[in-house]
Amino acid sequence: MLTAQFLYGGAGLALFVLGLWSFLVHEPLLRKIIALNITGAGVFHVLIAIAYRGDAAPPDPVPHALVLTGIVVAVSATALALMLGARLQDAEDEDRSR
Amino acid sequence: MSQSTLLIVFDGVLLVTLLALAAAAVLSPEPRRAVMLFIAFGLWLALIWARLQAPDVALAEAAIGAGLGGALMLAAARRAARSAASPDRERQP
Amino acid sequence: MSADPGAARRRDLSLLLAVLLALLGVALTIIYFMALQAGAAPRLADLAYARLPGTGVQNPVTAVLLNYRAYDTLMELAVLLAALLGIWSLGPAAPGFQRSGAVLAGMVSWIVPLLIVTGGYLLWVGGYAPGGAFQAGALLGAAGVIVRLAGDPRAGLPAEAAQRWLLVLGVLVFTLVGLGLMVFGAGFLTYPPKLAKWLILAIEMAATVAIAVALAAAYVGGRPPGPEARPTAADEDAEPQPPASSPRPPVPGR
Amino acid sequence: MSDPLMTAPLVLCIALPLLGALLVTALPRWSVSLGIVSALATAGAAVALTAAVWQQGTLHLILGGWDATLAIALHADGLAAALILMVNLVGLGISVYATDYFHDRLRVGAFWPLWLLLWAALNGLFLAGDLFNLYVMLELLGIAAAALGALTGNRDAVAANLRYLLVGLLGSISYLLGVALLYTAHGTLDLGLVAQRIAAAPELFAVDAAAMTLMVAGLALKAALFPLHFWLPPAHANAPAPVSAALSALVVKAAFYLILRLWLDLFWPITGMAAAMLLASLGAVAIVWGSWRALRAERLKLLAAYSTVAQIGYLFLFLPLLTATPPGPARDDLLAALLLMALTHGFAKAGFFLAAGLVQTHAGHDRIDDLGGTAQRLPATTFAIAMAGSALIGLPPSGSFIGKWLLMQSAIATGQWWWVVVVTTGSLLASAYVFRVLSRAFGLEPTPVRFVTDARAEVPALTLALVSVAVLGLASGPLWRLLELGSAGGGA
Repeated sequence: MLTAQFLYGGAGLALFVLGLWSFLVHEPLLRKIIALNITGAGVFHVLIAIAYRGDAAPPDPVPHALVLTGIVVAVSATALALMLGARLQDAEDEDRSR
Repeated sequence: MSQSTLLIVFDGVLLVTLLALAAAAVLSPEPRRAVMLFIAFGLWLALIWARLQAPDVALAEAAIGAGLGGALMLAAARRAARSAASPDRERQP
Repeated sequence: MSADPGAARRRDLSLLLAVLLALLGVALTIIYFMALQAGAAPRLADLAYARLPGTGVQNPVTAVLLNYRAYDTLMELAVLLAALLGIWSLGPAAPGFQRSGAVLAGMVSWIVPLLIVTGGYLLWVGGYAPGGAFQAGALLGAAGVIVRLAGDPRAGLPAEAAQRWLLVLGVLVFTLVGLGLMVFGAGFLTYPPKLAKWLILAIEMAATVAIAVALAAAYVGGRPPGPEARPTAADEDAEPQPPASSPRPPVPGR
Repeated sequence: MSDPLMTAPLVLCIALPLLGALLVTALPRWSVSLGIVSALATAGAAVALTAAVWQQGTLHLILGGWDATLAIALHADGLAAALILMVNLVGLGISVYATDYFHDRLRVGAFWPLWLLLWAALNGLFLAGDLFNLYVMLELLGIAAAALGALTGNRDAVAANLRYLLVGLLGSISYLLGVALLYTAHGTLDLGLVAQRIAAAPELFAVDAAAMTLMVAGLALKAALFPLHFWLPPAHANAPAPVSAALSALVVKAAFYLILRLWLDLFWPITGMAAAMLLASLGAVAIVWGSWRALRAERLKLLAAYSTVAQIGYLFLFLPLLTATPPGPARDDLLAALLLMALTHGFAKAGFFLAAGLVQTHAGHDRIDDLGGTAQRLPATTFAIAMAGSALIGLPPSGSFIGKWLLMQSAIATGQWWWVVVVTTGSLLASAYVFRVLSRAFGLEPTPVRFVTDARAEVPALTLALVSVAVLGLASGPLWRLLELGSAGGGA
């Protein structure tokens, strides 16, 4: 059980670092948003990993609920960021055609 | 003993695939492709969470994270492609 | 052009960052291992199961979401609302897509009802099996997305005035239940065990509707398309709309 | 333990603005009147909360009636109560000002619900006693703030606030990873309980320190601590004036408050001089750099935004002093001074931004070099700018004068004399940038003298500025009592 927790949690941390790197080095908005989502997914993965208590014991429901909350928050932020990006693109297109 | 080793190999394959999908999504410069890979990543993540006995979260991730998040990103990728294709994209000198 | 010194420097920088972040990853993994061995397990798991009979639901995740930590869920619905209001503040939605072909339309006619039925099922079983308001709301929202893809710019949502009420329904019912319990002396969001099941179900139903509408409206991507979104008619932005005669009212381009 | 009547303000401070936000969303035609009613009700709840803390000491409420470790707690001590009072009074001022600022119906309809949600998030953040609940509040705050900042819809505002949103999200994710580590090691999310377990398990120092680094780094990004401040000036300078006031005076301060809360209440056993010195050094650079950029700014609102970078820097200077000062009257003075600086800046910066918005509305621009004649046209507004400016400099009798005085006293007493040099430099630069504005505003220009009175907008700006100078400076005594009642530092 500890092995599985460590293995899956470690993968979550790898996702966190990977997303962070991509967020810092890639300029386009869509890539930054994908990077942030992967960073967040890494943290969620850590939480799901520590909730796992082997196949015999029921998992800890508290981290599960936290991740559910986190998923909704992440998609809300993604939607707003994408729409701000679209508005920005419109403004830039207008500037260019002027 | 051998069964638990098998399980660890199984877990390892699941996780390596997950990381590969994430890396591919992050490294793809083409927006549409990146989003597709991100959706695949989200669905794979849901699969792993189901394996970790988190079916509630797996459902939510598949439907909200990968599904609706992916749909929103696809729409954005389409917009970006349209804007890049429009003729007045060229900058005036 | 390919030997651009700026590009080379950026590549060097991203490599350097990759090395530094890899080190961070290793450090975090070691720390995480130490945290795992701290002996905090079973953390809150046993307590969460021990208190489950008094929560009004049998699914432990639903119990955490709507009872132990209901306040988090309330504020999370507020986050979703804030994001959608932010999207609306950026202007009217872009026009929808062209009307779909027969294949997509045919698909819509069976996939949308299927999503709605599955959503309702997930909401109902959420009390004792995997599922609940979020999953159900997401499926209903997805139905809206498909309807919009099939050509309805409103994603099957009602006119703006009704949409606004549906959007706030989740947080509104949640807050009013919480405050009502406080007025009757139980304390904010403190359900009496006998009523817990029904109060949670009421909150979940309202939340499902609000989540579905918010997600579908977020996909529409702007203030609801319709006469009220036209800048010249800005003064009537809250007029209750009669049901739109045409499913695709003209939408001004920005 | 908790009398429901006494703890009701804890809930109402969050529930009332939330309900208000729902009503203005559903009934956009009534948004102004509903919004003002909600603002008054919320401010009333905040006053009641402060009064309750004043009478009873720390308030603590466990929601849901479950075990403390399983449920979420609301918590208000003297520090939180004082800040809540400031936030809500400033919020009320911003609300009154906003009734006169937005005229376009669509914009009015967009402003009010987001503003009330932001307000609910602020109050929720100050009152939260749970690590994960704080994450939700941070996200609500960040999303509402970015959406409000982009309200003008122009390109610069959208670009700056998109960046603000992304940076804020990154900060929250970093914070959340810290929370995940703490939950892994300590098995609960309640702030007070985690604090006890951190104090009881010194062998987990590495884990706690890593969690602290992740959380404080994420929050420093949101508090715009140098060099993580890059997003702030464009985002705050391009937002509509009432929003700029809220962002600069309140939102940034909420992130700082959280750092302080974690520092004093959660990680106190493991914080060391090295970490405190690092944060304070960044604060010191922020003071000098922010003030310098403010001096060079061409626009009034950009000046105010850079000034915020500097003023946040002052707050970080207190960390090593608090670390070096043993509990006792000297430490109480230091905490009160910190609070006084935070409160003064809240009132003064809000007043400054509101006044700057008036200048911009009436002159059509906010270029500092072309402000000539403002003093003749907008005497009350110019007076508000002068008052707020003197509080930013730290002239007597403003609250920040006392705050800076106590800060320097403590720096000398603890042998950290170099902070005195930083504070002096910062104050000199601040007087330079404030007097630069005033000298332009009072400059006689051949503009036709038109006397503008605009009470609904001018009164809030003037009142907030006056509070920062007169009320906080001359009547700061109650702060000490509030802090004694629910003293922060090293335990519940």
